[in-house]
Amino acid sequence: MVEYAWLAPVLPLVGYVFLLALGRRAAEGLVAGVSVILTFLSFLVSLAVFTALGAHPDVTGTYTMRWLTLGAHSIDVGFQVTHLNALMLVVVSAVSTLVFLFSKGYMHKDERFPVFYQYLNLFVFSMMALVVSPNLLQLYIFWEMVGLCSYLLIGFWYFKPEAALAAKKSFIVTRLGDVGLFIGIILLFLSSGSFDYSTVFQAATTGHLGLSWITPADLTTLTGILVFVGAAGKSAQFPLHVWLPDAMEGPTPVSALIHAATMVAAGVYLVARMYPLFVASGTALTVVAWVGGITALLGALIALTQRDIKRVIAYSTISQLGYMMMGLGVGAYAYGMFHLFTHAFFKALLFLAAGSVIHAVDTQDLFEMGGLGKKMRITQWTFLFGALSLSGVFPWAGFWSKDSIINATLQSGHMTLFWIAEIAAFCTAFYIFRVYFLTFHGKPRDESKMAHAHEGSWVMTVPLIILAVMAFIAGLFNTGLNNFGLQRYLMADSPTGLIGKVYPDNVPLMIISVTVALVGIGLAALMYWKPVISAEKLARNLSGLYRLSFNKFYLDEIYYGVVVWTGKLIAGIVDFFDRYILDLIVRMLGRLGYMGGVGLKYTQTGQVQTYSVIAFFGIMILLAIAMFHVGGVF
Amino acid sequence: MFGFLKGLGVTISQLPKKKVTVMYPEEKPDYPERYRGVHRFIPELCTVCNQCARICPTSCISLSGSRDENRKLRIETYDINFDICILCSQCTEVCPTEAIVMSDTFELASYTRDDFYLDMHWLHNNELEYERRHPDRAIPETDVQKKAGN
Amino acid sequence: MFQYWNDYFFVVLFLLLGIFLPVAAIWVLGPLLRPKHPTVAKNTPYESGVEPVGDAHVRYNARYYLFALMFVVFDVETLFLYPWAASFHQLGLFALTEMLMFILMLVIGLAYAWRKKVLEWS
Amino acid sequence: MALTDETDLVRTEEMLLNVGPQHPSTHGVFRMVVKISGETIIEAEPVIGYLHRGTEKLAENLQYSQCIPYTDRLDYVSAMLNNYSLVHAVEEAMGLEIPDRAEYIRVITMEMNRLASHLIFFGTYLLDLGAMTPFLYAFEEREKIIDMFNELCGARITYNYMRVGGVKFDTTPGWLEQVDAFVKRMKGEMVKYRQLVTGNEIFLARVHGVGAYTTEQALGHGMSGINLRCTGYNWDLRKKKPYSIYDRFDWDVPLGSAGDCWDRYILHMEEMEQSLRIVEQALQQIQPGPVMAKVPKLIRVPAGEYYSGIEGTRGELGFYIVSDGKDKPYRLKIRRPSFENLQILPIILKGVPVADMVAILGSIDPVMGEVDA
Amino acid sequence: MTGLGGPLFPIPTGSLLALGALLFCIGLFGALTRKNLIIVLVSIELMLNAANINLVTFSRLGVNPSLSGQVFSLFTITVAAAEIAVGLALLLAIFRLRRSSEVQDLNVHKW
Amino acid sequence: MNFVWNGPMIAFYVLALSVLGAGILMLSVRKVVYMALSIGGVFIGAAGIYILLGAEFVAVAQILIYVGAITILMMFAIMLTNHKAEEEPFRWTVRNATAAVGSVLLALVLLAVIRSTTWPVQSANLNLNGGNSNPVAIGLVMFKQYAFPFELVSLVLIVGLVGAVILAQERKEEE
Amino acid sequence: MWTWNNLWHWAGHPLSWPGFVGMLVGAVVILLLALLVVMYSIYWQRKFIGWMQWRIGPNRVGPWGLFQTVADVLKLLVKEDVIPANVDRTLFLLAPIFAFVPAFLVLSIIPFSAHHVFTANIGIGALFYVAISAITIHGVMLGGWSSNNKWALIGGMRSAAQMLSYEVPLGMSIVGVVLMAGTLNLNGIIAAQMHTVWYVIPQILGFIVFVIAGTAEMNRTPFDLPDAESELVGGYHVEYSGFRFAFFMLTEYVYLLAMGGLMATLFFGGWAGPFLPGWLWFAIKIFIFFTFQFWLQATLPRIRQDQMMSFSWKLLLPLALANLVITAVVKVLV
Repeated sequence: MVEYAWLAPVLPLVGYVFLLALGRRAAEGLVAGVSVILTFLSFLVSLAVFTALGAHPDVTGTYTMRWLTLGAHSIDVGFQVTHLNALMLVVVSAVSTLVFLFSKGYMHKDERFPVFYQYLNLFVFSMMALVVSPNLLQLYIFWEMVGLCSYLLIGFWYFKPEAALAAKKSFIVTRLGDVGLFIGIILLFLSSGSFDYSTVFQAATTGHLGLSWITPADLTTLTGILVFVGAAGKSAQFPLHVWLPDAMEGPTPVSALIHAATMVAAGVYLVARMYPLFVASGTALTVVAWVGGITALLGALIALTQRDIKRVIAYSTISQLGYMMMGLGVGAYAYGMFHLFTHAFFKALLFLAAGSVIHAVDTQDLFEMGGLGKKMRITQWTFLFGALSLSGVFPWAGFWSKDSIINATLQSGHMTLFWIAEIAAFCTAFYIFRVYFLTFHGKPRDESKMAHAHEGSWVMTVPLIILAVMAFIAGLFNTGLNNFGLQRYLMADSPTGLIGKVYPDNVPLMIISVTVALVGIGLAALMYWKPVISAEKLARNLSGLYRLSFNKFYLDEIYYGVVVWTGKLIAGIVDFFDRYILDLIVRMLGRLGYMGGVGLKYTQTGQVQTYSVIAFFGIMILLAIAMFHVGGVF
Repeated sequence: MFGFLKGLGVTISQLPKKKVTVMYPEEKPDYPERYRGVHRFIPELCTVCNQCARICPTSCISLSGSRDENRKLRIETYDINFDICILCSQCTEVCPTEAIVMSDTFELASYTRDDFYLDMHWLHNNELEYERRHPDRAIPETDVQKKAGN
Repeated sequence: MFQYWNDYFFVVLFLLLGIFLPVAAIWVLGPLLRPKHPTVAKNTPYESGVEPVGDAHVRYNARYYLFALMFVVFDVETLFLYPWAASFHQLGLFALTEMLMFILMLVIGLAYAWRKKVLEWS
Repeated sequence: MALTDETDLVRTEEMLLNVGPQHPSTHGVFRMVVKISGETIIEAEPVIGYLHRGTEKLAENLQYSQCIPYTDRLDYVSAMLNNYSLVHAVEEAMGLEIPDRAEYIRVITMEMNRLASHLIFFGTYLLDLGAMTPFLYAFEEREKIIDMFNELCGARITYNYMRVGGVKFDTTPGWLEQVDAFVKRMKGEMVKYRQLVTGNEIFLARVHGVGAYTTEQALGHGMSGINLRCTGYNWDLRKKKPYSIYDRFDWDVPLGSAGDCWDRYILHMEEMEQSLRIVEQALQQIQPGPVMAKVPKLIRVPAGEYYSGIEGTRGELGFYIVSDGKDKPYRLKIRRPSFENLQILPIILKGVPVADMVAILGSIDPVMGEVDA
Repeated sequence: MTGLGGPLFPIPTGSLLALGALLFCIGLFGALTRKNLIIVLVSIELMLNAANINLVTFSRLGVNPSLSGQVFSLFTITVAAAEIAVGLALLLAIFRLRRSSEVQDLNVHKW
Repeated sequence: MNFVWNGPMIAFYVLALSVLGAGILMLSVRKVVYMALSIGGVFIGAAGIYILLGAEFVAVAQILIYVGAITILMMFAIMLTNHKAEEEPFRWTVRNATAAVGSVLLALVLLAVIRSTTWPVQSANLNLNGGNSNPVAIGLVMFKQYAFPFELVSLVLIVGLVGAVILAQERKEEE
Repeated sequence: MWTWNNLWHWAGHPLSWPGFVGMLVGAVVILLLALLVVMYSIYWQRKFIGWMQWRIGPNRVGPWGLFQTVADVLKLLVKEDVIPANVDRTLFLLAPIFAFVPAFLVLSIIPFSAHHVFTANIGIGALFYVAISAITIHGVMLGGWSSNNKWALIGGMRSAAQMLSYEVPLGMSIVGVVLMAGTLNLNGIIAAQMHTVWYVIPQILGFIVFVIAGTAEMNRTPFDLPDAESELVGGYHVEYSGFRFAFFMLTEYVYLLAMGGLMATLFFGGWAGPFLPGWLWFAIKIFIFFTFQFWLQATLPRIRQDQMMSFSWKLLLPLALANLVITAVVKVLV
């Protein structure tokens, strides 16, 4: 089965080509139907690969063919199946299938409906191809392609200026990270002579990663950090997280698929994929852990005060990605991926539920909603499941995965990070239930918008229900129930312990975590459900903190000040150089060329046959030379 | 959906049906008494009243007669131009003595138009032929005598 | 190889005979038997009983070109289907997926042509 | 080749095509000059007159009774109706009272003739569309009708049967029984036709939605008969302006809706059944009696202008008599339905494929003898 | 003779290759000198055919006889089909624009 | 090279002559329609050569695609463009002369090369198809060894189809 | 080295003179047989259709009109051969030959009997038929085009478009059979059917496509638009007379024979059958095919050009593909 893994990415590609052929006026049902079916097939393939690997852990493999030979080195293309890849394939295809189905309802009657699905298909293809890439170069290609898809989809409603801006912003910010990644990849290629993961890891772990100007240890650290910069860009880690909240201008299914479940997880996946490199350089791993921790806390703090429902969830995503990074950083490889796995489901669920809400009430402002629970029973319940899972309440999925990470921070001895994680966990529970209560409980604050709110069609509710079920049970894949199946599965990639450790369960910690979450929920309930504590008063009392959080720690402004101003300065200098020095040279060259051209134009009869006669005659002359010089023919 | 199968059934079910082909030159169609074929003419009965020539819509009949010793008009020539005759039978309708009547001869094809000028003899022969073919439809000799006589 | 050549030699015999029959009938036997009295009226092309108007050698329907185009593409497809079909039982599942991809591409082509109204008449 | 010829486009060149007068599907000597681009007709121009005999002019020198054989040759597949139309006009002008039996015989023969004509339509239309068997079946039934007419009035096509004041002959003994037997047989045949043709998918695809026009267009072109009723306009002179004894029978006027070839085809078929109904009832009601009214030997129509139209096989068949009181009409104008019906051809032929041309022309069902008169 | 197991293949390799070479040159000459674009395309087909003859020859009579040559020639035929389809479509488009199917009129690139 | 007169050899020479003859005929007739027809002779002759070489599937493919499809396509193209087109008589312009000299030179060089090379000989009983019939053997090779190029074929075809459709379709604005 | 005997030496493996004579006799026998079958299929067509139309069909020449077609052929032979003015003379003269030769050539591979006595046993029989029969399109198209007649032009173009449109589903429906049998050799296909069941049962979808496409390929009712008599008054052969016309007719009926043989081979087990000798079985199967074609001809009206083209591309081609995929999938599963 494993050798058919290539089908998983190719099926969406087929869908893309097919939709492209169908064009922009194709029927919605056909477009969505084809996409959903193909993605579902892709999901089945992924699942088959996943189970096949589970049954025979040693059948992982790389299937490549020679693409280019560059001197001594060669570049291959193909695909690779490892346990990590298989897990990612399942996550991506499962979430995509559901989002595809959901989008049928959400994008209904959109003018560019088929285009939307084209982009989505292209994205899913790129994402899956990224996952199964056997080497860094191929990964980078698809890395950029998912970035492109993200850009296209954020700017899908390009006629909204915010959307266009957000698309641009996301593109540029992630580009910053990609530059780092690219430099990292090139350094790795230069030093190890190959793009292949195995070769690179081999070199890194044995200390043979060398270049003339840097020691192998330093190079390992440097490349590790550079790769992590790329991962941070894509996974919206501090300080490159600023694009993700703005990306919420895109359609909600896009937010769910790309900016919650899959693409942003690519950064995490990259770190996990390159884990041996990070392990080889302890420093890089620490950087990962700390950046992850800071991001987790920062995201949670900002999310506390946001008014836009999607933005809250977006910051929550940032925060959770921080958790994953932190988990990886403290050496808990399997737990980080486990959290990625559960997070994909409950975050997609939250986004889709939010999308369902937005679809129904046509606003994103939390303070215009309220009381929706009565009208949208399914959405309410599914959102509640997602929220409980996110908060880490026993026994929802989020609990198991988040607790594993917190447990790992504690047991690996990162005490500061442990506290950061716990504070972030408290904030998480608070803000998500703030959203929940503000949206579904209480009195409607804007009657006109609430009046016609109703549940979407089955294409919207069915994905919600499935995801809710997954948000509940996904955590059980890595519990004592199945003897920690997922972590065993993932660790099978490298039995030598090259990819981190696992830690035993810590029941007291679990209780603490759940308590923290429940306190957060309780606080949210007291403030927004049964208003015992006034939120306004609290905000006024802590106005400094509130403003800091509400304005996202002024990071956008800082960015503007630093990055943009510097950029303009450099641009000015370059402009001068270009205009007055380079241009001079270029114009002179141009003049020369022009003179030559005027002279030569008379040879241009415009007739192909004349050209070919000349070319042919030239070849004949070459042939004659070859014969008389090289000889041997006669 | 499969209506044409029904049609196929119809055609195949006609196979054993009795064939309607008439083997023409050997087997002549049986034409009724009223059939309006080429005229036949009984000179004895003609009173040269010219009514037939006058009523003919296409003016294809021309005849001439002379008075015999009994001062009775006798037909001398009687020609019908079958180039233009439309076999409408108006002439037979007006004929007071039924000297001109229609036969069931219908084979008139010829290579030349001259053959279409049929004279009294031809027409009379046609009458004789007709009587030979249809003895039952023959005008009794007595009638002819009687009519010719008055 | 020899039996093979002999079989094709047989085919060639058919070819020769196939050419021989019309040539003999039209160019050898025919002139001996048939009259030849051409007249201007007899040699006028048929045009429902009136004098022909205009030239019959006109540039005809561009539609037909598109059908010929489709034909070429699908003929090539059919060509590749034959060795596949013949060797299928020795190839198994992999060949099936390969051929499905192949057919899928061409079905996409067909769908494209369908949508572009190539398959419509007017 | 140089870049001179501006008209030399790669687009399909337009081609002038003569369809007819010697063409199997033009139902006689009809000619259409069509301009086609590929297989699509851009312009169609009917050319008529190949069968013109000047009937109207000839009639000015003929007594009324002499006109009757000429009417046989107008719509030569339904001569009975032509006969009747003329004698009816004269009778109306003269105010004659017609014996009952004569009227019944007229109705029976007319409806039988209508049946025969529609059978021809059925057969030839299918022949136009490429099926040859229905043609032979239809002609076999028509042959039976014609044989009966032959026995009745002595001719197979040109009956010359009606007379001013009645009919030429009374029925032969047993003739009415023959008709009765035929009607019974014909009902079974209709089922066969339905199975053979009406359900055939290829046939349906050929006629559905082809050559459609609206009621307004039809009225604007003076169309009548089935060609008008196929658009859903209820206009049948037998009902609207009852003549003869049509008000004594119980029958319906079948109507179409889309005005396409299918409607025209199915109306022909349904009208055949209605004709059978009328004949059936007439056979029950007919009583012995005289078949000629008392009419003067030389028929003279009082001076004046008279018009009488009847529902012919193809539409309103009208004779317009201008009389100056003599035994010959001063002017005889014939309203020939086929001629009027044909006028819409250039409009509905525009933009249809060549193959539909014969389908449309066949469904309009013109008879060139009538068009050219 | 018998070292290869049975009699030798009766047609000499050189003759087959010479046929291919001559056909190629005929096609080349046609492609370079003919005026009508269709004929130029046809000449190119001729050259492809010459190549095919060589492919099949080597598939049977090469150093390592194998079916690869035949498979390649099938691919060549496919490519030729695609080429002629697009080429002739181009021709139609050009004809539409410039009312000519002759090569010397296709001189948009002239100075 | 010793010449042995035998059936395949005769067949080969007949076919080769007809191929070259048809090729030269193509270059010498003036009407474009005839040219397109005479190239049919080349195609059929080449198919005969393939049959002689035991490549019957390729031969039939040649007939199916070249004679059955491509020539018809060309006919349609001719009839859609200037179907009365005739070539001008050959003129010795500089370009034509260069082309002629070049072609002849190339032919001479190639013939010389062919003549001077020692070609391997193969048994007449060589079992190229490995016990299968020719199409089966080709199928096995194509779908095992050349699976990827085979998929590319479909891509080439679809690209050709789409491109040709776009190019050849009459556009509405021209009407 | 040259001797006469060498001529038939296939590199040391002699094709003996008796063997050659046998081949020649076989080919000639098939030629005569084809002509005979064509004549009597026309006779049977007229009789059979006549019976269905309450007529008795040909009955004058010979007993039961048995020599009617012979008389017709003789008439065509002595009829003046009119070559209209302004035709493209070369093509006009060549077109009937272009049409006829492939028609006869495809007979060379039809296995009329269990042992290839009269026909060649080549490894690619099924594809050979498809490939060779495509050449006929040239004859028909060029005949129509060169006639300098508008009806002929329309008919020729229609015919070409029709034949090439239906060639694709025809070829694909055969692939289904090849898939089942695993060989392209027609005798091999028959042999494969002897082990299992006639392929008409498992390949019923392919069979339907084959019959429809085959009918269209032969320009027979209801796909007889190219020579649609009531529209195009004969189509591509409107200007042909005498024996040139006869060869177009002959082509049509030889194809009828060949297609019948192919159908019997592919779907009805060819010459295989109990009790009777093989050639008789084959003849019976072909006869049934003929009769079926004539039956269709007597019943159906003609389809319209645009409908016919879309029918092939939009219905038959997907059907044939579906048949193929189903067959392949079933074959993998079973």
